[in-house]
Amino acid sequence: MAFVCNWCTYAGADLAGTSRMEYRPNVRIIKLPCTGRIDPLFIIKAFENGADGVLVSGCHPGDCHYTTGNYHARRRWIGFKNLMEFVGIDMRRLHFSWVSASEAIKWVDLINNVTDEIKRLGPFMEYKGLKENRAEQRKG
Amino acid sequence: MKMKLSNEDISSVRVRQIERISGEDVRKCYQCGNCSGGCPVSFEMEIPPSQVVRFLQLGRVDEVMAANSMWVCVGCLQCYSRCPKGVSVAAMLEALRQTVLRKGEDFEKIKDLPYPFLKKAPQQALVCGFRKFVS
Amino acid sequence: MKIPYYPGCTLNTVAKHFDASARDAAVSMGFEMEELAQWNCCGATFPLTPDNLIGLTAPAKVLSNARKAGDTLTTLCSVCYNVLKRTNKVMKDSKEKRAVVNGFIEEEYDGSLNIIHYLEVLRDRVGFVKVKEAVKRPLKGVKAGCYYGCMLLRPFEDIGIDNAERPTVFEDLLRALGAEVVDFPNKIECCGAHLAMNNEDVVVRLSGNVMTSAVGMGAELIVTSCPLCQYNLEKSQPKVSERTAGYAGVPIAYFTQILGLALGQPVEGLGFEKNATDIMPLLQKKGIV
Amino acid sequence: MPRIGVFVCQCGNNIASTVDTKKVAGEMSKLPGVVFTCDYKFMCSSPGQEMLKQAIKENKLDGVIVSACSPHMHEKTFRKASEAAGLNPYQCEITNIREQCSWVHHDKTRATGTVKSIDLTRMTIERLKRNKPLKKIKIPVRKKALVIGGGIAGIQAALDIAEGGRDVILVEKEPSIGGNMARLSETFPTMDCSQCILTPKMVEAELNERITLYTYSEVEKVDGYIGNFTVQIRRKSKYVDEDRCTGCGECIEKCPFKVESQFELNLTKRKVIYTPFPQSVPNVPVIDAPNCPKIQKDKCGACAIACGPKCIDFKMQDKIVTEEVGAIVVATGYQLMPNERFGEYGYGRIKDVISGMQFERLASSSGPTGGEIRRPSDGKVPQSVVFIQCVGSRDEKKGVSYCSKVCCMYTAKHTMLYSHKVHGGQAYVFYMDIRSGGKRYEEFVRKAIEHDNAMYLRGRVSRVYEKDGRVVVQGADTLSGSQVEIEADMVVLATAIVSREGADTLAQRLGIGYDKDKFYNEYHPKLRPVETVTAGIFLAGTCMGPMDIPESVAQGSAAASKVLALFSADEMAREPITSVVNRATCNACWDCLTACPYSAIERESVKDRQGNIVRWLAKVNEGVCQGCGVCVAACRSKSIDLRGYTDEQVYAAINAF
Ligand SMILES: Cc1cc2nc3c(=O)[nH]c(=O)nc-3n(C[C@H](O)[C@H](O)[C@H](O)COP(=O)(O)OP(=O)(O)OC[C@H]3O[C@@H](n4cnc5c(N)ncnc54)[C@H](O)[C@@H]3O)c2cc1C
Ligand SMILES: Cc1cc2nc3c(=O)[nH]c(=O)nc-3n(C[C@H](O)[C@H](O)[C@H](O)COP(=O)(O)OP(=O)(O)OC[C@H]3O[C@@H](n4cnc5c(N)ncnc54)[C@H](O)[C@@H]3O)c2cc1C
Ligand code: SF4
Ligand code: SF4
Ligand code: SF4
Ligand code: SF4
Ligand code: SF4
Ligand code: SF4
Ligand code: SF4
Ligand code: SF4
Repeated sequence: MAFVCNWCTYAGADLAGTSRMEYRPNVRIIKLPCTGRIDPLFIIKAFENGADGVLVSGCHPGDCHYTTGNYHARRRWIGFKNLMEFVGIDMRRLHFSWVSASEAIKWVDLINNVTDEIKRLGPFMEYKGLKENRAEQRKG
Repeated sequence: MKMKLSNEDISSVRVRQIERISGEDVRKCYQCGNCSGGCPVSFEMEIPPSQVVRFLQLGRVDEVMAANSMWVCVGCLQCYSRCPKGVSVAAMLEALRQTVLRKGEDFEKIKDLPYPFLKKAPQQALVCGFRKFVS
Repeated sequence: MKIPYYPGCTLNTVAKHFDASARDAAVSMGFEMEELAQWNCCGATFPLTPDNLIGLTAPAKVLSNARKAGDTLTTLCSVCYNVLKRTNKVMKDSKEKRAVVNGFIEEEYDGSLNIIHYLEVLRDRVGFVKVKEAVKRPLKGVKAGCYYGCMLLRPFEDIGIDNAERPTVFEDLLRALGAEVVDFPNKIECCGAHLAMNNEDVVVRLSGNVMTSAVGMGAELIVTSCPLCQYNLEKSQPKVSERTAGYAGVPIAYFTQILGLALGQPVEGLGFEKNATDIMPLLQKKGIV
Repeated sequence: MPRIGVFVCQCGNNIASTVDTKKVAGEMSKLPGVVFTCDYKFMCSSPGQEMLKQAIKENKLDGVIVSACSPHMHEKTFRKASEAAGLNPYQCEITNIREQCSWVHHDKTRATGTVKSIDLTRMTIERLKRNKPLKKIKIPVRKKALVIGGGIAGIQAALDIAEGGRDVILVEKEPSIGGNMARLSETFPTMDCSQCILTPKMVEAELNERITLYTYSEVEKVDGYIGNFTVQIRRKSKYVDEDRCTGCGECIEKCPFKVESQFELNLTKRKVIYTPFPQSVPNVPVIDAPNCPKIQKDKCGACAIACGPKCIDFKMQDKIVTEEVGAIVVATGYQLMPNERFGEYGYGRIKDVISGMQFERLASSSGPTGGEIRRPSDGKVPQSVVFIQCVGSRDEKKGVSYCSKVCCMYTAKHTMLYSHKVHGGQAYVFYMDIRSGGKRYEEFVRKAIEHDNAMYLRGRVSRVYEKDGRVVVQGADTLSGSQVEIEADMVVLATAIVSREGADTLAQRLGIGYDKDKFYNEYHPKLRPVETVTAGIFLAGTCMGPMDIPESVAQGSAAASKVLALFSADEMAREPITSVVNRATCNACWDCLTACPYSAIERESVKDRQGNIVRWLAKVNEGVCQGCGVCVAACRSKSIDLRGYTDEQVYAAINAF
């Protein structure tokens, strides 16, 4: 699952489309106004819902449509990475990148590389169960 | 003079070696000529400092190896001090010297040096000179 | 005040009078140059080959010894100053290089020394105002050209003793000693350096430019801070006189000799006789001795 | 139960070739809440849109999904169509199955594309179910503009806005408007005299009744947002009553003290009470307080005695005025890099080494030499002049990395002026490259070389020194490969153009971006070159980077047209993507407030009936909020949410994954 910002990465992915580039089909994009909007819980939720990997991508530092939103995002990740490790998420499943509106090639490479790496790691089981477990618990 | 340039020249491994020894990147130089303008021994050089870099950019190491430039450079760092791109031609010339000296080829034979000089010259001139000219 | 001091090999041999006059002047200014108990040659040139660190071992050895004697190290010769200061910077800034060099010299030196030139001691620790107060024999009427050469100033990022293009430290000192200073274009240009070994022609030309440009601006005396500059200028003197119409030579002296002179030390002890150019006629003419 | 319609587009073959649109539509119809599905060849075509409208009406749809191309393409189209059919436009969402599916997954069996399209559409449906109808935000627009900086760019902007029938306040920090152009002699490429073309414009700006001039003034504080800015301006004390002063100049005449003139770049002196130059607008003198003995120690006062209308007041204080404006144009211009930084060129030490701007003053008929080229040291007419280009420009080490863009041209101009004024004089130019892109610019440079005999040498100068009353220039001519030495009478440095000191402070006050060199950032360098990311604030001229007069003027006009477009409506509509605070749960930790890059969050107090403050709350100013959502992620109590991208919506999409 990929969380991308509307202005840079989403447009970059569009450009990959208009340029008819091909990349691995495993990604599902969720568009947000800015990477600064991304709540760490989104990512945990994504894993719970069966994502094997999560990608977060926005404008390059300094290029943010909202001036400094991506700086906020970046600052947040520092603390956030620790949290992820703490809750047992393999950091190789979580990728952060900057893709600008003109970097279709970077987007394609990114998706391919991330997909391949996650394929190598295999499906992410630890979290997938969580949701069902919880549902069962509730029932039981 | 006519040069025939090829891809091999441009990506010459010998230039990469000079870059590795000197720690400089020849592409950074934009040929402004400031180094040649300020070098105190430019008048004596067969190829002035900025053109040394130019030949290296073109991958023409033979041309600069054949010239006296590296041996007359006094290491005064005026070129580096004023280069707007922060390039040190001094370091590149040092690297060129080193490619010779590291092969064990001396530019100067200690035994040929005149005795009065050896006796009177400041030690630093001797030590420095040996490092520049003797393998 | 005692300050750890590294003389370097030239000051221990052909430039003994540079060393001696500096020590004596220090005493009259109220501090003492304390020679390192153990030292070796610094290598006389800062190696410009970052791929090979062997050239850094000699100066690093000096630094690591000096660190045991204190947190400051003073030098006098411009070249030693340049080599030690730049090596120190490498040892301080680059973790990898530091590890390699320390491995070679079997020491654990971290670049924490403060390398200062004798001129900086006078300027920053003693203060030129104090120097001025201590003057007993002002150099009234002497027009001096201050010759910096290369190694005292460049590269600015590593040395930073003064503005690399418009230095004033030397002039400020000479002014404090009562001299008149003349600015001349070649004061930061090279004298020919180690080409003394095999290219006299170039040395004569470069040193000649330094001297004629100073004299052209009215200098009656050139003051130096480096034994190699001193040597090249003096050695070239006859040839330059021969080649330059209207040029009759100019006395060259170490700044410490001039300092000692102004501080009122006995003229005989200043080692002027060891210089190849004779300063005495000038001093007599100006009524200083 | 929601009533959702799903429209899958084939885009001719663009989508249909790798996505089975029928199947996508079919799968969707199985989802709860989906009451209508179809697939169609071209959804964006008129029949496609008609079909959409029809379906909304017939099926009483309360939500619409169009699975088609990127929302950046046609979101607007479909939202408009939905609105026309009576649906809230924000109940229409787009799934991107073209740029994200069919165009990037070329699987001809249509398996991958179809599966992915189904997933994406399902995620959008779940998200849509949590959508709330939103209304565009309407903001009233105050139809008065503020222009900061009275150089040529600012003057042009102010004149054009006034011409368009709107009021303008022009704030200039110096005693006169005119900026750098007022200093120039003649101007490339047409060589008209700068004062001759500038003065009429300055006077026009003064006389135009729609323009209020605040000279000797600076903007201190800016609050508000597009259409509604509140600006505080400090009007520095001139010690002269502007309204009563007749501009007779008696005071200047009688003032006994002189100091270096900044306007003349220290080439000459001016009085302590002064106008920067004779054509100053307004023609009202100011007292240079730090240098006036009357103000400092109550000695003198000659000017007050001389002044007929008695308008000099030594006790005058600075005033702060507050203005309400709807748009701001920033045109604060440039300054030159201090040449002293280049010790090797001797500027400041060698009198006859001057800057290009000083040369402009020497060549100007209103300058200190009356337009004769005379060197500063001894007033002699120089027989050879060396011009050095790129001083500080393109110099990563001691200067700036960029090219200053105008100096190649003005140096060529200088050589022409020089050759016209000093017959038999020789101009030498050291250059690295000649940058003369522009209409008739290359021809202009060639004329300097071929007609006016300037000697161009390709290379940089290493150093400049004095010798026997002349200036020796030592450099290189890289074309011949030689070291060059020229004994000249004067040296002119084409100094780098840099941003104004304090440009960053002003930018922070305005909330606009600037680059590493402190030039202001345009919204988009190609497509929105005079806008900033902050709505309602526009840029013009050299505050954005080096440029010449034609470009500065074009930008002044462009900014003005943007302002006029903004002012053409009484209200503005904005996308309703803004944050809202949950007043029940906000615990006033102000995490959102510090996080918001636009300072859109305010502190709101809640009072009880007695008027005592009982608690504090965060409040989003919808006019300012740009909808980035940074605050939402910052809030730890989940008390703030972003309309259109609520947590609920995002989680719904994730859950549908
Ligand atoms: C030596 C030289 C020669 C040139 N010759 C030519 C030529 O021949 N032809 C040509 O086309 N171009 C020429 N130019 C370029 C020309 O000068 C500029 O393009 C032009 O002046 C830019 O105008 P501006 O309004 O953007 O900036 P400026 O002229 O710098 O005006 C900015 C104004 O804003 C004011 N200001 C700054 N900050 C504030 C603040 N915070 N608050 C209020 N006011 C503020 C300033 O006081 C100034 O009045 C030359 C430039 C130089 C350096
Ligand atoms: C090889 C190349 C690469 C370039 N790369 C870049 C770049 O990377 N970045 C950049 O900023 N710029 C680039 N440019 C410049 C850029 O192309 C132009 O600046 C820009 O396209 C100009 O747009 P325009 O609208 O002025 O003119 P045009 O693009 O020429 O548009 C004029 C339009 O008017 C129509 N037209 C003409 N006459 C009539 C008529 N009588 N009646 C009705 N219609 C008419 C034409 O059909 C045309 O559609 C490049 C240019 C070239 C040649
Ligand atoms: S000064 Fe630097 S950039 Fe200029 S030619 Fe020499 S090496 Fe190249
Ligand atoms: S270091 Fe060598 S090349 Fe550089 S200026 Fe000095 S002599 Fe010339
Ligand atoms: S709506 Fe988009 S996908 Fe459909 S036909 Fe139009 S351009 Fe193509
Ligand atoms: S009071 Fe000040 S401004 Fe007036 S005349 Fe005296 S010095 Fe000049
Ligand atoms: S004398 Fe008075 S009226 Fe005349 S210019 Fe001066 S201040 Fe204005
Ligand atoms: S415009 Fe010309 S002189 Fe100015 S910085 Fe660019 S290249 Fe150099
Ligand atoms: S959405 Fe962005 S602009 Fe709006 S209040 Fe939140 S942080 Fe500020
Ligand atoms: S971060 Fe949340 S709780 Fe804190 S002030 Fe903002 S809305 Fe209120």
